[in-house]
Amino acid sequence: MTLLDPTWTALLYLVAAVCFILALKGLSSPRTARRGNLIGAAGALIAVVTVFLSTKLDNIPWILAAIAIGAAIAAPVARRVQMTQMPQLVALFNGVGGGAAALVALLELDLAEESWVRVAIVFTLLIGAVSFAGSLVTFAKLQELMTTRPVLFPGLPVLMGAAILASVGSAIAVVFTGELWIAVLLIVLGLLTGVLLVLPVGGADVPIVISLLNAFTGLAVAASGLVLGNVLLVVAGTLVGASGTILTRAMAQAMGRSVTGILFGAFRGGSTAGSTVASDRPVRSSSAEDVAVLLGYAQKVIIVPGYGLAVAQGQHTVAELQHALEARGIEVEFAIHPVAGRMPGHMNVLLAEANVPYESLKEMSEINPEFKTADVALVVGANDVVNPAAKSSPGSPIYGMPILEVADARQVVFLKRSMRPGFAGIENELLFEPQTTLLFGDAKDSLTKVLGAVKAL
Amino acid sequence: MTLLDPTWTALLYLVAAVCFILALKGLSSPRTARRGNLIGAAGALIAVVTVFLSTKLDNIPWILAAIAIGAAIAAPVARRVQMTQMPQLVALFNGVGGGAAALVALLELDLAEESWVRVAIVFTLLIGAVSFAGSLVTFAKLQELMTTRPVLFPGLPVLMGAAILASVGSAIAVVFTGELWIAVLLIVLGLLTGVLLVLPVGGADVPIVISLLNAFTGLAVAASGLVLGNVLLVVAGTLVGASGTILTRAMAQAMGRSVTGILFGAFRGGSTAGSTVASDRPVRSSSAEDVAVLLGYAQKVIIVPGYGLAVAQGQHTVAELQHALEARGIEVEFAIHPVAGRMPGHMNVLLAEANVPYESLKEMSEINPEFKTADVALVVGANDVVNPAAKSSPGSPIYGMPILEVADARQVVFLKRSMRPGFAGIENELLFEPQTTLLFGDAKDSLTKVLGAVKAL
Amino acid sequence: MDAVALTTITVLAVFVGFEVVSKVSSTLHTPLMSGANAIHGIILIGAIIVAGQASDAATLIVALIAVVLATANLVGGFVVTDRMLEMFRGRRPAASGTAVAGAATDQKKENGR
Amino acid sequence: MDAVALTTITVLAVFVGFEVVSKVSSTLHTPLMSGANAIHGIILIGAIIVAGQASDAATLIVALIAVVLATANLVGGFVVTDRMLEMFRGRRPAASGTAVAGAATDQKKENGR
Ligand SMILES: NC(=O)c1ccc[n+]([C@@H]2O[C@H](COP(=O)([O-])OP(=O)(O)OC[C@H]3O[C@@H](n4cnc5c(N)ncnc54)[C@H](OP(=O)(O)O)[C@@H]3O)[C@@H](O)[C@H]2O)c1
Ligand SMILES: NC(=O)c1ccc[n+]([C@@H]2O[C@H](COP(=O)([O-])OP(=O)(O)OC[C@H]3O[C@@H](n4cnc5c(N)ncnc54)[C@H](OP(=O)(O)O)[C@@H]3O)[C@@H](O)[C@H]2O)c1
Repeated sequence: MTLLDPTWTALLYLVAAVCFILALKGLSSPRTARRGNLIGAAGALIAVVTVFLSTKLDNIPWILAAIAIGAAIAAPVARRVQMTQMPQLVALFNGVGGGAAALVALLELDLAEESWVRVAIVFTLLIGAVSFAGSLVTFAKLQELMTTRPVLFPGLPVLMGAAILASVGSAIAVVFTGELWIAVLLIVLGLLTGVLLVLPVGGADVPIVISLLNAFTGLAVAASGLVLGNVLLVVAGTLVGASGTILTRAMAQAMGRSVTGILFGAFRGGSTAGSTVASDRPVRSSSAEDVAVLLGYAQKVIIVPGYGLAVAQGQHTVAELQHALEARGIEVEFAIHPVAGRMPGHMNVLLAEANVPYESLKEMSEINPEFKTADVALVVGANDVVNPAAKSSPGSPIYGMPILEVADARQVVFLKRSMRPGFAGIENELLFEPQTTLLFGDAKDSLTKVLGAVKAL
Repeated sequence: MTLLDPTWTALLYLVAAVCFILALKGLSSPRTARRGNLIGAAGALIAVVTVFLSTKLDNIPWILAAIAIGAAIAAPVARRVQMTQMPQLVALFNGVGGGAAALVALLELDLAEESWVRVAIVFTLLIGAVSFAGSLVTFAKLQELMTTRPVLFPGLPVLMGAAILASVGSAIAVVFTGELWIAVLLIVLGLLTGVLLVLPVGGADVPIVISLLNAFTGLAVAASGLVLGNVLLVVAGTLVGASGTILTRAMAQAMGRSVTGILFGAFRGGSTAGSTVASDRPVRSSSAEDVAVLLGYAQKVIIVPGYGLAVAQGQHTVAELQHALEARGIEVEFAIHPVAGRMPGHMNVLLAEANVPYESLKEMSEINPEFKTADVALVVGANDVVNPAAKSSPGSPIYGMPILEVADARQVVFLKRSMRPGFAGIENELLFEPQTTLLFGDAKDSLTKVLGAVKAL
Repeated sequence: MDAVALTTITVLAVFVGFEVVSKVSSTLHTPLMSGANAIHGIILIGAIIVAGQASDAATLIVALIAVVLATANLVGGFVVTDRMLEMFRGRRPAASGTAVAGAATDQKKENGR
Repeated sequence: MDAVALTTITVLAVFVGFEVVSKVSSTLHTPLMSGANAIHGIILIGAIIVAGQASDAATLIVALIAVVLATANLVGGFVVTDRMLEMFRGRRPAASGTAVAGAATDQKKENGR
């Protein structure tokens, strides 16, 4: 007693798939991104309505209740989360998606007779479990429930190898026997593999790992679609898998990393040397008034926002500072490093929120030649993205990452709270250079003081 | 007795389809274009071998002979054709493809029982025939077997309307009756429609029409694929249909036209005023030596190549002129209008052939601001693409087309044979401006003389 | 739908996925990741189907957990993406300050060379 | 293969077609058109199939004409495209003259403003 015949069902699923394609397409350009996301949501709605109208379902009240619970948990969290905590939320959502795919695959095992179906099932089980556990660890790292540093212990490679071998073994066993308990074992092994995979990844590389797990989950969903013979799941999952792969590569490139390097311990060599300990070498620090004078009598100021600005919620203040300086006829631009902050694009989002005009936000390649002609580079809560060690010391954990050439500016002013290093845990030699001045304090407080002093000039 | 089972066949067809996708992808970027084309050819080869190995075929010797004949005709022509005649050859190849699709559809009619199959068949018949006839007329126009001007006669709209109505009527009849003779009638009506569709199109817009017919043929092939249940034809045809549509729009944009405007007589108003009659208003003409002095003592020269350069095969001479001038320390750039010549990209191909470095070839948007600072703009066999009427006289047939702002240069030199207008058949006011000098003669001869004189300076 | 058709569809979807995001600017990396993340929440469809066919309590419970997780992925994903993108909205049209900056940019170019 | 699968494949192919050429520069318009043109010569497959199933002479003749035409499209299309593209090949790496031109370009920018 279904309302929709198979042809209509297929067409509606196709419409939903097209919505997803349009969503990804829209999300690739700033002007259409929001509409794209809404189109994606509409596609999801169409698909869910279609499944209810086209499939003979028992337990409908239970299902509706479960949907209500899921939505009731996720929507408020998603709506209230702070900008700085977005990445871990995305990781979390990705993880639960992977978990769902694994559970669905587990239940499909009963129905699977052909062996290629079982192959798809074990694939989903394994990938879903890896994605679930990996994403949770990622979440823990980003939420600082655990250390953000690479976790390495002797025997990790051996354990990892054993977990992978055991996974493959039980996957093969499931394909041949179809036993439920082996499938459960496979999930457990997948969870273990996921944890081991992400533990050694340095916190700085975590978003790349989220993106990779995201692509993985997409593939798990596609495999699930093959099992259920559901074209929508196949298309949507494949789309996410393919675009996620491209995205992961693009992100890694922006951070000057290779994906394999990240997974197999690019940070292994150097980053254990990293620390959170404050340096006690002497630096030049100054008052907000001094900084205001520097800025107020410059011709050209480039502001480099970083993670600290996000934490301090100083985006509105920095925008006001821009106005105040521009009112004095000073040219002010923002230099946006692709990985400044804790997620790619973090700074653009943040500054767009504060209504900084899009034209003032310059990408790295565009702004780098301009530092030479800048009087002041004002570094607000950024550290790694301006650290010359990325260019000069091959042993450093951030070696190879393209950086903003702040050192080229006539004067460099850092707003930060202490001499503690940034995310990668390495000292920044630039802090000790003669042209550098530090203004200690919370970024928002410091900005407010500087702003006041500029207005008083 | 076939060698390949259906699964292998399908996979090989899929490989061929992927080759075609990669071919289009490759063709979108200069670095990979040639390889892309070869991949496409490889895909076609795979597909043809597959069809022989997977289908029970009679008449194989005949088929092989037909293939040999087709290849023996097409390959030498394609290999020997002159650069200036490429567009008509592309039109011709497009036409025969459409014709083939129509014939295939005609023969499939016998096998078609379901009505949706017949719908696909009449679609292919009609589109294939329109594409065939339209392409032939296009060929005739470009090969100058007939006038390149829009052909308009009273009653054309009525005749066109009647042809379309009759086509639709017989298409419906074929769907319901499946009668062969009505299908033949449909082809004839399609041929008529194709001719009527292209006749009123001004020669300048012809490449856009080729591109559109190309997309049409793609759709016809896709429909044919639906009838035969052949995924490769569906994918390849759809790819061509979709990419052809985008390409047609991009071309039309580059020429400042709308596709519907072209098909429904954009040139109707103004272009009948166009003529091939030479003007007899007074102009300033000068000798090759004068031009050589102008060029040889300039600081910056911008060369604007056009159709005349292509006809005169002067590309190597103009490249030599560039060298000679650069050897004197003069900055020389080429301003490439997207529709200069007789096909989009014509000038790039031509100058690339003459080894002009890619970096010297500037696109319109890039070079237009530079004319202001150029001492001499040397217009070699171009006319419409520098005609200010496109900006200033709303009634003109080229009104709205973006042009190269040659008039901004300190001096303008035209190399052309006579006072006859260009493709669009309208006079160029720029020829009569005080800063303009003309050097009459075949472009290659004139360039050779100027080159000699520059070297003698 | 047969395996050949599914394979073809998968291959084409791979190309669409590759192409569609191939030229995204780094500004949009996070929203795009988040949006793609939301899309794979469509596994909800699969979860609903298995829950609707569950005959024993254990299966139903596992399936319902999957429904909850998938819904969280789907709903949360789209909402959080929308929230990120909302911030791109309030963009002022090029203000006077920008014009000044533009002019000064040219000046700087001269200095720089 | 059923109609639903074919429809899905067609829709996906439309997206691939759109996306793949969406950012082509005008330089390559002609080769791209010509390459796409060659690709639809694959109707040759269809022509071969109908020719191979022809039972009477009239059908065979028509089918063979289709084979000839389709082959001409396919072979001629790829050859002519290759010829066009061949000319893009012999590109010299940025020569000294270009460097001069580059420097002069900057100079002109200053003058121009
Ligand atoms: N964008 C991404 O996708 C992403 C994702 C994950 C990781 N990462 C990594 O994160 C780093 C980003 O570089 P970044 O330069 O933006 O940040 P960073 O290197 O982590 O430096 C942040 C700086 O801000 C300061 N700070 C923190 N809170 C502050 C506050 N409330 N007020 C003022 N200053 C404050 C910190 O110094 P004090 O503690 O002394 O104040 C620190 O020096 C890179 O290593 C990147 O690889 C990026
Ligand atoms: N690129 C495309 O896709 C495409 C396709 C079709 C049409 N079109 C149209 O073609 C036109 C292209 O503009 P264009 O400026 O390149 O060409 P044009 O406007 O047709 O002008 C060509 C000029 O070259 C001169 N010329 C011809 N043969 C010559 C020779 N052997 N030596 C010296 N001069 C010679 C002609 O004058 P004389 O006769 O006095 O020598 C004529 O003034 C536009 O109208 C465009 O819309 C373009």
